[in-house]
Amino acid sequence: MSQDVNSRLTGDFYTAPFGPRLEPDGDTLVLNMGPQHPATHGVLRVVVELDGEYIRRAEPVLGYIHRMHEKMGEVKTWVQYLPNMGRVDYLHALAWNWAYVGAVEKLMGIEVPPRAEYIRVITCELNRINSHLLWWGAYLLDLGAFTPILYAFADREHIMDILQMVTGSRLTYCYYRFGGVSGDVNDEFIRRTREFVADFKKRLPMYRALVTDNIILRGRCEDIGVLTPEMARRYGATGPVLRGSGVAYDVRRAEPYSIYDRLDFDIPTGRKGDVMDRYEVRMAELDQCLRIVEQALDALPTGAHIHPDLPERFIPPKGEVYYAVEGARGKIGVYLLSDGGPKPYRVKLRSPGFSNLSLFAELAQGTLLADAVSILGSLDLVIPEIDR
Amino acid sequence: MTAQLLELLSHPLGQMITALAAIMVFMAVNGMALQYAERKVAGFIQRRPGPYEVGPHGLLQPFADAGKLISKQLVAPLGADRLLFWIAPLVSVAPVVVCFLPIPFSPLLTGMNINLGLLLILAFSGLNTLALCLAGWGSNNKYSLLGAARAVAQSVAYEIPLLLSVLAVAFQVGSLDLAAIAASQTQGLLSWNVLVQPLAFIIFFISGIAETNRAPFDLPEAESELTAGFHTEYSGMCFGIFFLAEYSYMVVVCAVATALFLGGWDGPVFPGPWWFLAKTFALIFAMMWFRWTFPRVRFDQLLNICWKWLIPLGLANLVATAAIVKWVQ
Amino acid sequence: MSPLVLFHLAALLLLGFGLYGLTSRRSLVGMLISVELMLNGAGLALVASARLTPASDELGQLGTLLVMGLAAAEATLVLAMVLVAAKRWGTSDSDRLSALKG
Amino acid sequence: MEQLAHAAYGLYLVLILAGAWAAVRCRNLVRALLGLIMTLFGVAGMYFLMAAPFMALMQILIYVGAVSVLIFFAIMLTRTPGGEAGEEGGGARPAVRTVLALLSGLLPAAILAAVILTKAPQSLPLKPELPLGRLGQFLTGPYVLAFELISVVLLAAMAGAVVLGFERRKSA
Amino acid sequence: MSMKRLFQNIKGLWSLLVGLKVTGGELIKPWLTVHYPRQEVENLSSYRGHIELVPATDDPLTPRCIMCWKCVEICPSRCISLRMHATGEAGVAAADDPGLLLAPEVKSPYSAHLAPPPDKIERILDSYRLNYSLCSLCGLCVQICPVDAIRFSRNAYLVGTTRQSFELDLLARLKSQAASARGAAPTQPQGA
Repeated sequence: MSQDVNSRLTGDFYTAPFGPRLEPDGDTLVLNMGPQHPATHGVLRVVVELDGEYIRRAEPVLGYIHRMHEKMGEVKTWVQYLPNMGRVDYLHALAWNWAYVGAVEKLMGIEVPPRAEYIRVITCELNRINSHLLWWGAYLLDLGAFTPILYAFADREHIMDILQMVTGSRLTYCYYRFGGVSGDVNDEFIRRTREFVADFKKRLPMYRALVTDNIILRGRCEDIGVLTPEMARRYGATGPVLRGSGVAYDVRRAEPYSIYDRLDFDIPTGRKGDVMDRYEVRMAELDQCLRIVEQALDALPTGAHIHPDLPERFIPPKGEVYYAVEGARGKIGVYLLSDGGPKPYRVKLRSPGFSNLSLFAELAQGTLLADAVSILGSLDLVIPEIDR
Repeated sequence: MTAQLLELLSHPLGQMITALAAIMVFMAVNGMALQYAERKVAGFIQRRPGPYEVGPHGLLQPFADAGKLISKQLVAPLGADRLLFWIAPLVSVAPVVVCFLPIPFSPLLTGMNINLGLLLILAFSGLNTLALCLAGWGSNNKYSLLGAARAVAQSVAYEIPLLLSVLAVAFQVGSLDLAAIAASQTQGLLSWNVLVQPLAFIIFFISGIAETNRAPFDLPEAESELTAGFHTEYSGMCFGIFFLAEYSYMVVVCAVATALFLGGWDGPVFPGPWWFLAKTFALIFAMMWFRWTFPRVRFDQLLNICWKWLIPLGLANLVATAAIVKWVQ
Repeated sequence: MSPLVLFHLAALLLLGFGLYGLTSRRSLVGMLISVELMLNGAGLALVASARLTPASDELGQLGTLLVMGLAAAEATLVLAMVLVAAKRWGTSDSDRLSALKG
Repeated sequence: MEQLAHAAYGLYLVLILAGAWAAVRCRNLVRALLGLIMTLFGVAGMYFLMAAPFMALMQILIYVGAVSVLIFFAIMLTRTPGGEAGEEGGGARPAVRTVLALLSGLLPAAILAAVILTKAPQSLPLKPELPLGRLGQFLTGPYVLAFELISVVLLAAMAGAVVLGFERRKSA
Repeated sequence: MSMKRLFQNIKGLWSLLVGLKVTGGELIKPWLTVHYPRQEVENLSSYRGHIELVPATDDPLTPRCIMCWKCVEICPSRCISLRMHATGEAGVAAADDPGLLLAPEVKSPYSAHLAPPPDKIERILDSYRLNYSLCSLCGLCVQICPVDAIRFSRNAYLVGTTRQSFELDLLARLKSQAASARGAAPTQPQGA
C-alpha cells in the first residue's frame, strides 16, 4: 500500500519536500488532510507523515483558492479595488477595508473626519468580535463540541444585524471609503450597539462556564503546541498567536493609527504560549473590544461621515506607501506603489494568516494527530486570506 | 390451529425466533426514533427546531432519510477488499440482535431465559470491535484504518472497567441473569443498585458511552481528525446499517444499565415494560445530552481515563463489594 | 456414531487443519492463526470428553478455560514478538527469519 | 429434538470446516482471520450443543472478542513495505511444501481418528448443565494453584509484551 | 501534590456538570431561528440587495437617470450595461458622436474633455441592465450617482435556476413596480 502511495505522490510538486525521506520504513503513513477535510476550514491541504498517531512531519500546501487579489489590484482603478478587500478575509472584512483605505488616504493625504474615524473603530471592533466568535465556534467544532458554534452564531447574528444597518451587507463588507465611510450611523445603530454590548457582557460568563472551564477542553488545550516568543518572531507571527506567547505586540498600540491612541484598552497576553493561551487571549480580546466600542460610542462626535470635498477621480501622486492595521488574526499590511496613473502599479497584501500558518509545520512536529487539529484551529486560519 | 401456534411459540426455540423477529422490528423502529430524537435534542439544545419540514414537526424525517439511504448506490472504493468491505456492516449489526435477547423488559417479557444473560451480552457486544476492524481494513482508506485502530484500542480498554462494574453487581446479587438482577431491586427506589453501587453505575455508564463510540469518546469517527473514521467509505444502506447498529448498541447499553442499576421494570402505576423503556430512554437522552455538550477527548486522555481512573476505581469497588458480600454472609 | 465420536472428529479436523496451516504458512501471524485452530480443537475435545464420559465435568471445562486464558496470553506475547521481528528485520516471514543473528 | 441436534451439529461442522479451510488457505491474512472467527463460532456452537453455554460464551468473549482482535492488530502492524498489505509474502507455494504440509496435518489426524473410531469409549447421555457456582468452587478450591498460575502467566505475558513493545519504540 | 491533583480532577468533573447545566438550560428555552416559509426576518429594511432605478419625482414610469455613464464606469465588475438614444434634430445629428449623447450637466470622464453640446439633447434610456451574478454589492455606483438615480432594492428573496434569471432588466423592473404601485394604491404616489 505504501509503495503505491509513493508512486502516486512522486508527480506532486508539493510532496517534493518529503522527497527521499518519504521512503517508507514500514512504520509511517503519509496522509493528506484536505483539501477537502472537516478540520481545515476551507481548502487547505496538509500533508502529514504519521508514525502511528504521532506526526513526524506536516507540510501545509497552499494555493487551492488563490484568486490573484494582488494582481487584480493592478488592473482595477484605485476605487474599484475596494470591494476586493472584503473578500480577502471574509471574517474581518472591515480591517482589510481599513488597511487599504488607510493606505490610499496616506498616499493622497486625505484627511478623515473625526466622526468617520469613530465609526470605523466601532464597526471594525464589532467585526473583530464577530470574527473571534466564529473562530471560537469553529475551533470547538474541531475539538468535537458541536453546540458552542450555534451559541456563537446567535450572538453573531446581533452583530451582523447591527453592521447590516450601516453597511448593508452581512459578511463581505465594503463600507469604508477614501476619506470616510459610505454611510452615516443613526441613533438606532447606537442604541442597538449599546444594547448588544450589554447583552454580550452577560453572555460571556456562559461561554466560560460551558467551554473555557470545561476540563476536557483544558485537557485538549493546555501545554499543547507551545510557541515560544522567539519562534513566533522568527516566523513573523502576529495577532493573538503572538500575544498568546506573551509578546504584547498590537498594531493598535505599537503603531497607533486612527484614534486608537485616544482609547483606553488593554492588550491581553498569555504566558506559556500554548493553545490555551491563544484561546484565552482571544476570549479576553472580546472584553477589550466591548470596552473600545463603549468608549467610542460615548465619544462619537458629530459632523460629516465622509470628507466633504473629495476629488472626482482618485489619482494618487507617484510614490509608495505602507499602512498596517490590527486585524482579528494579526497585522494586516497593505503596500501600494503608485506610478501616478489611474491604477495602482503594484499592490502587496501582507496577510497575518500566512505567517501564522507557516508556524504549523514546526509546531505540529511530534504531536498527536488530534493535537495537530487543535493547533491548526488555534492559529485561527482563514484560508482565502492566506492564499489571497 | 391457534393452539398449535401457541405451542410452537411457547417452545424455547419458537420463542427465540419470535423474539428475534420482534427485536429486528424493534431495532428498526428504534433506530429511526432515536435518530429523530437525537436531532431534536441537538436542535433544542442549540435553540433551533431540528427537523421540521417533513411531516408535522418533522416526524416523517426518519422515513425520508431511510428512503434516501436505501435508494443510494452502494459504492466500494477501488482497491478495497470487497468481501471484508461488504461483510463488515453485517458483522456489526448481527450480534446486536443477539444482545437484545436476554434483556428483561418485564419478568416475563424477555427474548430468551438464559441464566448467563449478562455474559451473553458482553460476549456478543465485543463483536462490534471486529466489525469496525473489518470495515477499516476493507475500505483501503487511511482514515478508515486509523479509525479502526482507535476503535480497537478504545473498546478493548473500556471493556475492562465495564466488566468490573458489571461483576460488582453480579457479586452482590449472586447471579449473571439480568432478570434475576432486576428482580432483586423491586422493593422500591431504595433497593435500586444505583444507590447501592453508585460508583459501579458511573463506571458502567462512562464505559458504555466509550464502548458505543459516543461523544465525548467518539474517537473512531472523530470527524475533525479522521473525517468519518471507519465508515468514511460507506454509502447508502451500508452506512445506514452501521448507524443502526450504533444506535442499537446504545439501547443495549442503556437497557443493561436499567436492568443492572435502575431497578429494571420497577415502578408504580404503569406496567413494567413501560417503566423499563422509560428508564432506558432517559439514559439515552443523557447520552445525547453529553454528546451535544462536551468536546471530544484526545486519544491518550481517553486511555488515561480508563487505566488511571476507571480500572482502579472499578477494582476497588469490586474488592469492596466482594468483601462486604462475604462479611454479610 | 456416538455424539462423543462426532465431537472428537470435529476436534481432530481442527487439529489437522492447524497442523497443515502451521507447516504451510510462512508468515508468523498465519502460523499464530493455525495454532489457535489447534488450541480450539483441544478445547473442544476436552469439553466433549468431560460432558459425555464419566470423567469430571468440572475438570474438563476448567481445563478448557485455562487453555483459553493461555491462548490469550500466548497471543499477546506472539503479537509483541512478531512486532519486534517485523521491526528488526522488516518481515514477518518465517523463512526469512530462519537465520540466527543477534 | 434429536434431528434438530444433528442438524445443528452439521451446521456447526460446516462452519468449522469452511472457517478452518479459509484460515489455512487464504493468502490474505485478514480473510484467514475471518475464517478463524468462523471456526471459533462453530466451536462455540458445539459447546452450546453440549449444554455448556458458559464455555460457549467464554469462547466468544475471549477468542472472538480478544484474541482475534489481537491477531488483527498483529496483521495491521506488520505490513511489510514491499508486499501488499496483509498478504503472505513470496510467490507461489512450492508443491512439495504443500504436500508435506498436507501430510503433516493428515497423518496425526488420521491416526488419532482411527483410534477414536475403533477405541471410542461409551458416550454417556448428556449430563445436566454444570452450574456456574460449581466451576467457581473448583477454581478456588482444588485447582486454585492452576488458577493462580494462569494469572501469573497472563501477567508475565502482559509484562513481556509491554517490554517488547517498549523496546520497539526506543529503536524507532 | 496528589491531593491537589485529586482536587483539580474533582473540580474538572464539576465543570462538566456546569456545562450540562448550561446546555440543559438552553434546551428548555424557545428557538432562536426564524422559520423561513412561515416567518420572515425583520431586518430587511436595512438590507441592500441588487440596485434598482429610482423614478423621477413627477413620473413614476421614467427613471431619474441622466445617463452620465458614471455607474458603468466605476463598477469594479462591469455588471451594469446601459443603452440610450437621442431624439430631436440635435439628437439625430449627434448620433454619430457618442460623446454628445452624454449628459453635459455632470462631468464624466467621457464628457469631461468635450465641449457642451450646442443644443439641449433629449436623451432616452432604452435599457438599463444589471448582471447580478457579477455584482459584488460594493455600492460604489449608488454612491457616485450625481442625481441619486440608483438605490438598493430590498429584494432579499431573489432566487433563480438559470444564469439568465440574474440578468436583470432594471427599466422593466421600474415599470412593473410603477404599475403594481398604481394597481395597489392608485392615490399613493410611487414611494420607496
